[in-house]
Amino acid sequence: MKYVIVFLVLYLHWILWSGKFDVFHLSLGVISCALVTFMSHNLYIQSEKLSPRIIKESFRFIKYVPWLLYQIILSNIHVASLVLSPGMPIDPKIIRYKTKLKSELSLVTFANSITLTPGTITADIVDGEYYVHALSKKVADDLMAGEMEDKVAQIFEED
Amino acid sequence: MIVITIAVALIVAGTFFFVTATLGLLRFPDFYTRMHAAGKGDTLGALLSLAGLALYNLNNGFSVEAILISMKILIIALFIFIANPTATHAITKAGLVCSVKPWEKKESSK
Amino acid sequence: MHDAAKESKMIRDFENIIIKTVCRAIIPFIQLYGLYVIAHGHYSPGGGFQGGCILAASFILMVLAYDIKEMKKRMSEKINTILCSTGVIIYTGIGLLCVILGANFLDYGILEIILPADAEHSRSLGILGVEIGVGFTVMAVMVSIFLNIASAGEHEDGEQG
Amino acid sequence: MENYFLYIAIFMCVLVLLALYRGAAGPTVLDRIIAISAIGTKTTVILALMGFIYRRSDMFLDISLAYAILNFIATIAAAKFFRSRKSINPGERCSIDEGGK
Repeated sequence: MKYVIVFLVLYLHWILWSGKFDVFHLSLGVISCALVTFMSHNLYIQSEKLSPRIIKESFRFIKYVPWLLYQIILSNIHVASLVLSPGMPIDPKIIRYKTKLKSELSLVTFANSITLTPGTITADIVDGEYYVHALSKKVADDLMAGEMEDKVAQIFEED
Repeated sequence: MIVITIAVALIVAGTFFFVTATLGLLRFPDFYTRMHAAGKGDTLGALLSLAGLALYNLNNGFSVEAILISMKILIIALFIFIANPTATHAITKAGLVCSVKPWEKKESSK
Repeated sequence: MHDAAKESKMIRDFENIIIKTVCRAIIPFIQLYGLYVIAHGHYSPGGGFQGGCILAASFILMVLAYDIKEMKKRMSEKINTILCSTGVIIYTGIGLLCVILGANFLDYGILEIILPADAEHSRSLGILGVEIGVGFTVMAVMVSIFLNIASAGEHEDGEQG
Repeated sequence: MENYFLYIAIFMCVLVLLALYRGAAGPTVLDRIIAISAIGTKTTVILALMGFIYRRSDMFLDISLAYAILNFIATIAAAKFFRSRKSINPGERCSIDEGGK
Protein backbone atom coordinates (compact mmCIF):
# COMPACT_ATOMS: atom_id res chain seq x y z
CA MET A 1 0.00 0.00 0.00
CA LYS A 2 2.80 2.34 0.96
CA TYR A 3 4.59 1.51 -2.29
CA VAL A 4 1.49 2.24 -4.32
CA ILE A 5 0.97 5.68 -2.81
CA VAL A 6 4.60 6.67 -3.24
CA PHE A 7 4.56 5.36 -6.79
CA LEU A 8 1.42 7.28 -7.69
CA VAL A 9 2.70 10.55 -6.25
CA LEU A 10 5.99 10.16 -8.08
CA TYR A 11 4.27 9.21 -11.33
CA LEU A 12 2.11 12.31 -11.17
CA HIS A 13 5.28 14.35 -10.97
CA TRP A 14 6.82 12.44 -13.85
CA ILE A 15 3.87 13.23 -16.09
CA LEU A 16 4.01 16.86 -15.04
CA TRP A 17 7.67 17.21 -15.89
CA SER A 18 7.71 15.04 -18.96
CA GLY A 19 4.71 16.54 -20.77
CA LYS A 20 4.89 13.80 -23.42
CA PHE A 21 2.09 11.30 -23.60
CA ASP A 22 3.39 8.62 -25.98
CA VAL A 23 3.87 5.05 -24.84
CA PHE A 24 7.66 5.19 -24.87
CA HIS A 25 7.97 8.08 -22.44
CA LEU A 26 5.19 6.83 -20.19
CA SER A 27 6.90 3.47 -19.85
CA LEU A 28 10.22 5.17 -19.12
CA GLY A 29 8.34 6.97 -16.37
CA VAL A 30 7.07 3.68 -14.94
CA ILE A 31 10.62 2.31 -14.84
CA SER A 32 12.05 5.46 -13.22
CA CYS A 33 9.31 5.73 -10.63
CA ALA A 34 9.65 2.06 -9.76
CA LEU A 35 13.38 2.56 -9.31
CA VAL A 36 12.93 5.57 -7.04
CA THR A 37 10.17 3.87 -5.09
CA PHE A 38 12.39 0.86 -4.58
CA MET A 39 15.33 3.01 -3.49
CA SER A 40 13.69 5.46 -1.12
CA HIS A 41 10.09 4.64 -0.29
CA ASN A 42 10.84 4.56 3.42
CA LEU A 43 12.21 8.07 3.19
CA TYR A 44 9.03 9.59 1.95
CA ILE A 45 6.59 7.81 4.25
CA GLN A 46 8.30 6.61 7.35
CA SER A 47 5.47 5.38 9.54
CA GLU A 48 4.82 1.68 9.33
CA LYS A 49 1.08 1.70 8.79
CA LEU A 50 -1.08 4.27 7.13
CA SER A 51 -4.13 5.63 8.78
CA PRO A 52 -6.91 7.63 7.12
CA ARG A 53 -5.87 10.54 9.35
CA ILE A 54 -3.35 11.50 6.70
CA ILE A 55 -6.06 12.61 4.28
CA LYS A 56 -7.73 14.80 6.90
CA GLU A 57 -4.39 16.22 7.91
CA SER A 58 -3.42 17.12 4.39
CA PHE A 59 -6.75 18.85 3.79
CA ARG A 60 -6.30 20.91 6.93
CA PHE A 61 -2.73 21.63 5.89
CA ILE A 62 -3.93 22.99 2.55
CA LYS A 63 -6.34 25.22 4.44
CA TYR A 64 -3.48 26.41 6.63
CA VAL A 65 -1.24 27.52 3.75
CA PRO A 66 -3.25 30.60 2.63
CA TRP A 67 -3.35 31.90 6.20
CA LEU A 68 0.40 31.37 6.42
CA LEU A 69 0.92 33.23 3.14
CA TYR A 70 -1.18 36.11 4.43
CA GLN A 71 0.91 36.25 7.62
CA ILE A 72 4.12 36.09 5.60
CA ILE A 73 3.05 39.02 3.44
CA LEU A 74 1.98 41.09 6.47
CA SER A 75 5.18 40.59 8.37
CA ASN A 76 7.29 40.96 5.24
CA ILE A 77 5.84 44.42 4.85
CA HIS A 78 6.76 45.08 8.47
CA VAL A 79 10.36 44.01 7.84
CA ALA A 80 10.45 46.02 4.62
CA SER A 81 9.45 49.11 6.57
CA LEU A 82 12.22 48.34 9.07
CA VAL A 83 14.73 48.04 6.26
CA LEU A 84 13.67 51.22 4.52
CA SER A 85 13.40 53.45 7.59
CA PRO A 86 16.58 55.49 8.03
CA GLY A 87 17.22 54.85 11.72
CA MET A 88 16.64 51.09 11.45
CA PRO A 89 14.77 50.64 14.74
CA ILE A 90 15.64 47.01 15.28
CA ASP A 91 16.19 45.29 18.59
CA PRO A 92 17.30 41.74 17.93
CA LYS A 93 17.38 39.16 20.68
CA ILE A 94 17.09 35.44 21.17
CA ILE A 95 13.92 34.33 22.89
CA ARG A 96 12.90 30.93 24.18
CA TYR A 97 9.56 29.52 23.33
CA LYS A 98 8.19 26.46 25.05
CA THR A 99 6.03 24.44 22.73
CA LYS A 100 3.31 21.91 23.32
CA LEU A 101 3.72 20.14 19.99
CA LYS A 102 4.88 16.55 20.07
CA SER A 103 5.14 14.82 16.73
CA GLU A 104 8.08 15.32 14.40
CA LEU A 105 6.05 16.59 11.49
CA SER A 106 4.21 19.22 13.49
CA LEU A 107 7.45 20.40 15.08
CA VAL A 108 8.99 20.83 11.65
CA THR A 109 5.92 22.53 10.22
CA PHE A 110 5.88 24.99 13.09
CA ALA A 111 9.63 25.60 12.87
CA ASN A 112 9.47 26.32 9.16
CA SER A 113 6.45 28.55 9.65
CA ILE A 114 8.38 30.53 12.23
CA THR A 115 11.33 30.82 9.90
CA LEU A 116 9.15 31.85 6.98
CA THR A 117 7.45 34.59 8.93
CA PRO A 118 9.94 37.42 8.64
CA GLY A 119 11.39 38.77 11.82
CA THR A 120 11.78 35.38 13.45
CA ILE A 121 14.16 32.51 12.73
CA THR A 122 14.15 29.16 14.46
CA ALA A 123 17.74 28.76 15.56
CA ASP A 124 17.45 25.49 17.42
CA ILE A 125 15.03 22.98 18.89
CA VAL A 126 16.18 21.48 22.17
CA ASP A 127 13.84 19.26 24.17
CA GLY A 128 10.65 20.89 22.97
CA GLU A 129 12.00 24.39 23.37
CA TYR A 130 12.45 26.65 20.41
CA TYR A 131 15.30 29.13 20.38
CA VAL A 132 14.00 31.91 18.20
CA HIS A 133 16.01 34.87 16.98
CA ALA A 134 13.56 37.76 16.77
CA LEU A 135 14.24 40.97 14.92
CA SER A 136 12.07 43.37 16.88
CA LYS A 137 9.76 43.40 19.87
CA LYS A 138 6.63 43.43 17.74
CA VAL A 139 7.34 40.14 15.98
CA ALA A 140 8.42 38.50 19.22
CA ASP A 141 5.13 39.47 20.81
CA ASP A 142 3.26 38.17 17.77
CA LEU A 143 4.94 34.83 18.19
CA MET A 144 4.37 34.71 21.94
CA ALA A 145 0.66 35.22 21.39
CA GLY A 146 0.69 31.66 20.13
CA GLU A 147 -1.86 31.89 17.37
CA MET A 148 0.34 30.10 14.87
CA GLU A 149 1.07 27.27 17.27
CA ASP A 150 -2.64 26.74 17.84
CA LYS A 151 -3.22 26.53 14.12
CA VAL A 152 -0.43 23.99 13.65
CA ALA A 153 -1.69 21.96 16.60
CA GLN A 154 -5.12 22.00 15.03
CA ILE A 155 -3.78 20.54 11.78
CA PHE A 156 -2.23 17.55 13.45
CA GLU A 157 -4.94 17.21 16.10
CA GLU A 158 -2.73 17.79 19.08
CA ASP A 159 -3.81 19.59 22.19
CA MET B 1 -6.18 41.73 -20.19
CA ILE B 2 -7.07 41.65 -16.51
CA VAL B 3 -4.99 38.49 -16.14
CA ILE B 4 -1.95 40.30 -17.49
CA THR B 5 -2.54 43.19 -15.09
CA ILE B 6 -2.66 40.86 -12.10
CA ALA B 7 0.42 38.99 -13.31
CA VAL B 8 2.39 42.21 -13.76
CA ALA B 9 1.28 43.42 -10.34
CA LEU B 10 2.50 40.16 -8.78
CA ILE B 11 5.85 40.35 -10.54
CA VAL B 12 6.36 43.97 -9.53
CA ALA B 13 5.48 43.15 -5.92
CA GLY B 14 7.98 40.27 -6.03
CA THR B 15 10.65 42.61 -7.35
CA PHE B 16 9.87 45.05 -4.55
CA PHE B 17 10.49 42.35 -1.96
CA PHE B 18 13.70 41.38 -3.73
CA VAL B 19 14.81 45.01 -3.44
CA THR B 20 14.07 45.19 0.29
CA ALA B 21 15.81 41.84 0.81
CA THR B 22 18.94 43.06 -0.93
CA LEU B 23 18.90 46.41 0.89
CA GLY B 24 18.51 44.58 4.17
CA LEU B 25 21.39 42.31 3.26
CA LEU B 26 23.52 45.40 2.74
CA ARG B 27 22.33 47.54 5.64
CA PHE B 28 21.78 45.29 8.62
CA PRO B 29 24.51 45.21 11.25
CA ASP B 30 25.25 41.55 11.81
CA PHE B 31 24.90 38.11 10.37
CA TYR B 32 21.67 37.07 12.12
CA THR B 33 19.79 40.20 11.13
CA ARG B 34 21.02 39.94 7.55
CA MET B 35 19.63 36.45 7.56
CA HIS B 36 16.21 37.89 8.36
CA ALA B 37 16.33 40.11 5.30
CA ALA B 38 17.89 37.69 2.87
CA GLY B 39 16.18 34.47 3.84
CA LYS B 40 12.61 35.64 3.92
CA GLY B 41 12.41 38.60 1.57
CA ASP B 42 13.87 36.43 -1.15
CA THR B 43 11.43 33.61 -0.49
CA LEU B 44 8.40 35.84 -0.75
CA GLY B 45 9.84 37.68 -3.75
CA ALA B 46 10.47 34.45 -5.60
CA LEU B 47 7.02 33.12 -4.71
CA LEU B 48 5.23 36.24 -5.99
CA SER B 49 7.33 36.53 -9.15
CA LEU B 50 6.88 32.88 -10.05
CA ALA B 51 3.16 33.04 -9.35
CA GLY B 52 2.94 36.05 -11.64
CA LEU B 53 4.82 34.22 -14.38
CA ALA B 54 2.55 31.18 -14.03
CA LEU B 55 -0.48 33.42 -14.37
CA TYR B 56 0.97 35.25 -17.36
CA ASN B 57 1.64 31.94 -19.06
CA LEU B 58 -2.06 31.09 -18.93
CA ASN B 59 -3.31 34.21 -20.71
CA ASN B 60 -3.08 32.66 -24.19
CA GLY B 61 -5.70 30.06 -23.44
CA PHE B 62 -5.79 26.82 -21.51
CA SER B 63 -3.95 24.33 -23.68
CA VAL B 64 -2.45 21.26 -22.03
CA GLU B 65 1.09 22.51 -22.57
CA ALA B 66 0.39 25.90 -21.00
CA ILE B 67 -1.14 24.28 -17.94
CA LEU B 68 1.81 21.91 -17.60
CA ILE B 69 4.28 24.79 -17.79
CA SER B 70 2.33 26.75 -15.18
CA MET B 71 2.33 23.71 -12.92
CA LYS B 72 6.08 23.39 -13.37
CA ILE B 73 6.54 27.00 -12.31
CA LEU B 74 4.37 26.37 -9.26
CA ILE B 75 6.43 23.30 -8.39
CA ILE B 76 9.58 25.43 -8.48
CA ALA B 77 7.84 27.95 -6.21
CA LEU B 78 6.83 25.14 -3.84
CA PHE B 79 10.38 23.84 -3.78
CA ILE B 80 11.71 27.28 -2.87
CA PHE B 81 8.97 27.62 -0.26
CA ILE B 82 10.09 24.41 1.44
CA ALA B 83 13.83 24.58 0.88
CA ASN B 84 14.64 28.21 1.64
CA PRO B 85 13.56 28.32 5.31
CA THR B 86 15.40 25.06 5.89
CA ALA B 87 18.60 26.50 4.45
CA THR B 88 18.12 29.66 6.52
CA HIS B 89 17.68 27.60 9.66
CA ALA B 90 20.76 25.52 8.85
CA ILE B 91 22.99 28.58 8.52
CA THR B 92 21.57 30.17 11.67
CA LYS B 93 22.27 27.04 13.64
CA ALA B 94 25.77 26.94 12.21
CA GLY B 95 26.23 30.50 13.46
CA LEU B 96 25.01 29.55 16.94
CA VAL B 97 27.25 26.51 17.13
CA CYS B 98 30.22 28.58 16.00
CA SER B 99 29.23 30.97 18.85
CA VAL B 100 28.91 34.07 16.74
CA LYS B 101 27.67 36.80 19.09
CA PRO B 102 24.35 38.35 18.09
CA TRP B 103 24.35 42.11 17.68
CA GLU B 104 22.33 43.90 20.34
CA LYS B 105 21.01 47.38 20.56
CA LYS B 106 22.69 48.37 23.82
CA GLU B 107 26.17 47.74 22.52
CA SER B 108 25.73 50.19 19.72
CA SER B 109 24.40 52.97 21.96
CA LYS B 110 27.33 53.09 24.33
CA MET C 1 29.22 9.71 33.57
CA HIS C 2 30.62 13.01 32.56
CA ASP C 3 31.82 11.57 29.29
CA ALA C 4 28.46 10.04 28.56
CA ALA C 5 26.73 13.36 29.09
CA LYS C 6 29.24 15.08 26.85
CA GLU C 7 28.73 12.46 24.21
CA SER C 8 24.96 12.74 24.22
CA LYS C 9 25.22 16.53 23.93
CA MET C 10 27.53 16.08 20.98
CA ILE C 11 25.20 13.70 19.23
CA ARG C 12 22.36 16.14 19.69
CA ASP C 13 24.44 18.88 18.19
CA PHE C 14 24.53 17.08 14.92
CA GLU C 15 21.02 15.77 14.96
CA ASN C 16 18.80 18.20 13.26
CA ILE C 17 15.18 17.28 13.05
CA ILE C 18 14.21 20.04 10.63
CA ILE C 19 16.84 19.31 8.02
CA LYS C 20 16.25 15.59 8.35
CA THR C 21 12.52 15.78 7.84
CA VAL C 22 12.68 18.19 4.94
CA CYS C 23 15.40 16.23 3.19
CA ARG C 24 13.46 13.03 3.72
CA ALA C 25 10.51 14.53 1.92
CA ILE C 26 12.38 15.97 -1.05
CA ILE C 27 15.07 13.38 -1.78
CA PRO C 28 12.74 11.05 -3.77
CA PHE C 29 11.69 13.96 -5.96
CA ILE C 30 15.29 14.97 -6.59
CA GLN C 31 16.07 11.41 -7.63
CA LEU C 32 13.06 11.34 -9.91
CA TYR C 33 14.15 14.64 -11.41
CA GLY C 34 17.62 13.26 -12.08
CA LEU C 35 16.14 10.27 -13.88
CA TYR C 36 13.90 12.64 -15.85
CA VAL C 37 16.90 14.67 -16.96
CA ILE C 38 18.65 11.49 -18.09
CA ALA C 39 15.61 10.15 -19.92
CA HIS C 40 14.75 13.36 -21.76
CA GLY C 41 18.31 14.26 -22.64
CA HIS C 42 17.59 14.18 -26.35
CA TYR C 43 14.67 16.65 -26.17
CA SER C 44 15.46 19.13 -23.44
CA PRO C 45 18.71 20.37 -21.91
CA GLY C 46 20.66 17.91 -19.89
CA GLY C 47 21.54 14.34 -20.55
CA GLY C 48 23.64 11.69 -18.97
CA PHE C 49 26.18 13.84 -17.22
CA GLN C 50 23.78 16.38 -15.76
CA GLY C 51 21.25 13.79 -14.68
CA GLY C 52 23.98 11.72 -13.09
CA CYS C 53 25.14 14.77 -11.17
CA ILE C 54 21.64 15.44 -9.87
CA LEU C 55 21.28 11.80 -8.81
CA ALA C 56 24.62 11.97 -7.04
CA ALA C 57 23.53 15.22 -5.40
CA SER C 58 20.52 13.46 -3.93
CA PHE C 59 22.78 10.86 -2.33
CA ILE C 60 25.10 13.59 -1.09
CA LEU C 61 22.10 15.35 0.45
CA MET C 62 21.26 12.09 2.19
CA VAL C 63 24.76 11.97 3.66
CA LEU C 64 24.46 15.59 4.77
CA ALA C 65 21.09 15.11 6.43
CA TYR C 66 21.81 11.75 8.03
CA ASP C 67 25.27 10.22 7.85
CA ILE C 68 27.28 7.93 5.63
CA LYS C 69 26.03 4.76 7.30
CA GLU C 70 22.44 5.58 6.46
CA MET C 71 23.38 6.14 2.84
CA LYS C 72 25.37 2.95 2.60
CA LYS C 73 22.30 0.99 3.64
CA ARG C 74 20.74 2.12 0.40
CA MET C 75 23.80 2.02 -1.76
CA SER C 76 26.76 0.01 -0.57
CA GLU C 77 30.23 0.37 -1.98
CA LYS C 78 29.79 -2.87 -3.90
CA ILE C 79 26.65 -1.73 -5.69
CA ASN C 80 28.34 1.57 -6.39
CA THR C 81 31.28 -0.13 -8.07
CA ILE C 82 29.00 -2.42 -10.02
CA LEU C 83 26.95 0.54 -11.28
CA CYS C 84 30.11 2.38 -12.24
CA SER C 85 31.39 -0.43 -14.42
CA THR C 86 27.94 -1.29 -15.78
CA GLY C 87 27.63 2.24 -17.11
CA VAL C 88 30.93 1.99 -18.95
CA ILE C 89 29.94 -1.43 -20.34
CA ILE C 90 26.64 -0.05 -21.64
CA TYR C 91 28.42 2.85 -23.29
CA THR C 92 31.15 0.85 -24.99
CA GLY C 93 28.76 -2.00 -25.70
CA ILE C 94 26.50 0.21 -27.78
CA GLY C 95 29.51 1.79 -29.45
CA LEU C 96 31.05 -1.58 -30.33
CA LEU C 97 27.71 -2.94 -31.48
CA CYS C 98 27.69 -0.22 -34.10
CA VAL C 99 31.21 -1.20 -35.16
CA ILE C 100 30.24 -4.87 -35.38
CA LEU C 101 27.25 -4.00 -37.54
CA GLY C 102 29.58 -2.21 -39.94
CA ALA C 103 29.46 1.50 -39.10
CA ASN C 104 31.66 3.85 -37.10
CA PHE C 105 31.94 3.82 -33.31
CA LEU C 106 28.68 5.20 -31.82
CA ASP C 107 27.09 5.63 -35.24
CA TYR C 108 23.60 4.77 -34.03
CA GLY C 109 21.83 4.86 -37.37
CA ILE C 110 23.06 1.36 -38.15
CA LEU C 111 21.15 -0.02 -35.17
CA GLU C 112 18.00 -0.14 -37.29
CA ILE C 113 19.10 -3.59 -38.44
CA ILE C 114 18.46 -5.13 -35.03
CA LEU C 115 15.88 -2.73 -33.57
CA PRO C 116 12.25 -2.75 -34.72
CA ALA C 117 12.39 0.91 -35.73
CA ASP C 118 13.58 3.12 -38.57
CA ALA C 119 16.93 4.93 -38.62
CA GLU C 120 15.61 8.07 -36.92
CA HIS C 121 14.11 6.23 -33.97
CA SER C 122 16.98 3.84 -33.54
CA ARG C 123 19.32 6.81 -33.43
CA SER C 124 17.34 8.35 -30.59
CA LEU C 125 17.16 5.00 -28.79
CA GLY C 126 20.91 4.60 -29.13
CA ILE C 127 21.48 8.05 -27.68
CA LEU C 128 19.16 7.19 -24.80
CA GLY C 129 21.09 4.00 -24.07
CA VAL C 130 24.42 5.79 -24.10
CA GLU C 131 23.05 8.48 -21.82
CA ILE C 132 21.79 5.92 -19.33
CA GLY C 133 25.27 4.42 -19.24
CA VAL C 134 26.94 7.79 -18.80
CA GLY C 135 24.46 8.75 -16.09
CA PHE C 136 25.11 5.63 -14.02
CA THR C 137 28.86 6.02 -14.32
CA VAL C 138 28.81 9.72 -13.42
CA MET C 139 26.58 9.09 -10.43
CA ALA C 140 28.71 6.25 -9.09
CA VAL C 141 31.98 8.12 -9.58
CA MET C 142 30.63 11.33 -8.01
CA VAL C 143 29.33 9.45 -4.98
CA SER C 144 32.57 7.56 -4.46
CA ILE C 145 34.64 10.73 -4.83
CA PHE C 146 32.42 12.43 -2.27
CA LEU C 147 32.64 9.50 0.13
CA ASN C 148 36.40 9.35 -0.16
CA ILE C 149 36.85 13.05 0.49
CA ALA C 150 34.26 13.23 3.28
CA SER C 151 35.70 10.31 5.22
CA ALA C 152 39.37 11.01 4.51
CA GLY C 153 39.67 7.82 2.50
CA GLU C 154 38.10 5.54 5.05
CA HIS C 155 34.44 5.37 4.02
CA GLU C 156 33.53 5.14 7.66
CA ASP C 157 31.56 7.99 9.17
CA GLY C 158 31.25 11.40 7.63
CA GLU C 159 31.16 13.18 10.96
CA GLN C 160 34.86 12.74 11.46
CA GLY C 161 35.82 15.27 8.88
CA MET D 1 5.73 42.07 -23.09
CA GLU D 2 9.07 40.28 -23.61
CA ASN D 3 10.80 43.64 -23.38
CA TYR D 4 9.16 44.21 -20.05
CA PHE D 5 10.45 40.86 -18.78
CA LEU D 6 13.86 41.79 -20.08
CA TYR D 7 13.88 44.99 -18.02
CA ILE D 8 12.84 43.09 -14.90
CA ALA D 9 15.58 40.53 -15.50
CA ILE D 10 18.21 43.25 -15.96
CA PHE D 11 17.01 44.96 -12.80
CA MET D 12 17.38 41.70 -10.91
CA CYS D 13 20.88 41.29 -12.27
CA VAL D 14 21.67 44.66 -10.68
CA LEU D 15 20.28 43.31 -7.40
CA VAL D 16 22.54 40.27 -7.80
CA LEU D 17 25.50 42.62 -8.13
CA LEU D 18 24.48 44.43 -4.94
CA ALA D 19 24.20 41.12 -3.10
CA LEU D 20 27.58 40.15 -4.53
CA TYR D 21 29.05 43.12 -2.68
CA ARG D 22 28.02 41.48 0.57
CA GLY D 23 29.46 38.23 -0.72
CA ALA D 24 32.80 39.83 -1.42
CA ALA D 25 33.02 42.14 1.59
CA GLY D 26 31.12 40.22 4.26
CA PRO D 27 33.07 40.26 7.49
CA THR D 28 32.48 36.62 8.33
CA VAL D 29 32.27 33.62 6.09
CA LEU D 30 28.65 33.03 7.08
CA ASP D 31 27.71 36.39 5.55
CA ARG D 32 29.18 35.19 2.29
CA ILE D 33 27.14 32.01 2.45
CA ILE D 34 23.92 33.98 2.93
CA ALA D 35 24.80 36.26 0.06
CA ILE D 36 25.45 33.33 -2.26
CA SER D 37 22.21 31.66 -1.18
CA ALA D 38 20.27 34.87 -1.87
CA ILE D 39 21.94 35.19 -5.27
CA GLY D 40 20.90 31.62 -6.03
CA THR D 41 17.25 32.36 -5.31
CA LYS D 42 17.36 35.41 -7.57
CA THR D 43 19.05 33.37 -10.29
CA THR D 44 16.25 30.83 -10.18
CA VAL D 45 13.74 33.57 -10.92
CA ILE D 46 15.97 35.14 -13.58
CA LEU D 47 16.21 31.78 -15.37
CA ALA D 48 12.42 31.43 -15.33
CA LEU D 49 12.14 34.96 -16.77
CA MET D 50 14.66 34.09 -19.47
CA GLY D 51 12.45 31.21 -20.48
CA PHE D 52 9.70 33.70 -21.22
CA ILE D 53 12.03 36.14 -22.96
CA TYR D 54 13.28 33.48 -25.39
CA ARG D 55 9.89 31.72 -25.57
CA ARG D 56 11.45 28.42 -24.52
CA SER D 57 9.92 28.06 -21.06
CA ASP D 58 10.03 24.25 -21.02
CA MET D 59 13.79 24.26 -21.46
CA PHE D 60 14.70 27.05 -19.06
CA LEU D 61 12.40 25.80 -16.30
CA ASP D 62 14.35 22.55 -16.15
CA ILE D 63 17.58 24.49 -15.68
CA SER D 64 15.86 26.68 -13.10
CA LEU D 65 14.75 23.76 -10.94
CA ALA D 66 18.18 22.14 -11.18
CA TYR D 67 19.74 25.41 -10.04
CA ALA D 68 17.34 25.66 -7.11
CA ILE D 69 18.15 22.10 -6.02
CA LEU D 70 21.90 22.58 -6.24
CA ASN D 71 21.68 25.91 -4.42
CA PHE D 72 19.82 24.25 -1.55
CA ILE D 73 22.31 21.41 -1.32
CA ALA D 74 25.28 23.78 -1.42
CA THR D 75 23.86 25.86 1.42
CA ILE D 76 23.14 22.81 3.56
CA ALA D 77 26.62 21.46 2.89
CA ALA D 78 28.32 24.72 3.87
CA ALA D 79 26.21 24.98 7.01
CA LYS D 80 26.99 21.43 8.02
CA PHE D 81 30.69 22.00 7.43
CA PHE D 82 30.81 24.96 9.80
CA ARG D 83 28.54 23.26 12.29
CA SER D 84 30.83 20.28 12.64
CA ARG D 85 33.92 22.49 12.65
CA LYS D 86 32.52 24.72 15.42
CA SER D 87 34.54 27.74 14.43
CA ILE D 88 34.36 30.17 11.58
CA ASN D 89 37.93 31.41 11.90
CA PRO D 90 40.44 29.75 9.62
CA GLY D 91 43.15 27.84 11.37
CA GLU D 92 41.34 27.66 14.67
CA ARG D 93 39.84 24.24 14.59
CA CYS D 94 38.29 22.42 17.53
CA SER D 95 38.28 18.76 16.67
CA ILE D 96 35.43 16.63 17.95
CA ASP D 97 37.63 14.69 20.37
CA GLU D 98 38.69 17.67 22.44
CA GLY D 99 35.79 19.96 21.65
CA GLY D 100 32.14 19.33 22.29
CA LYS D 101 31.79 22.16 24.73
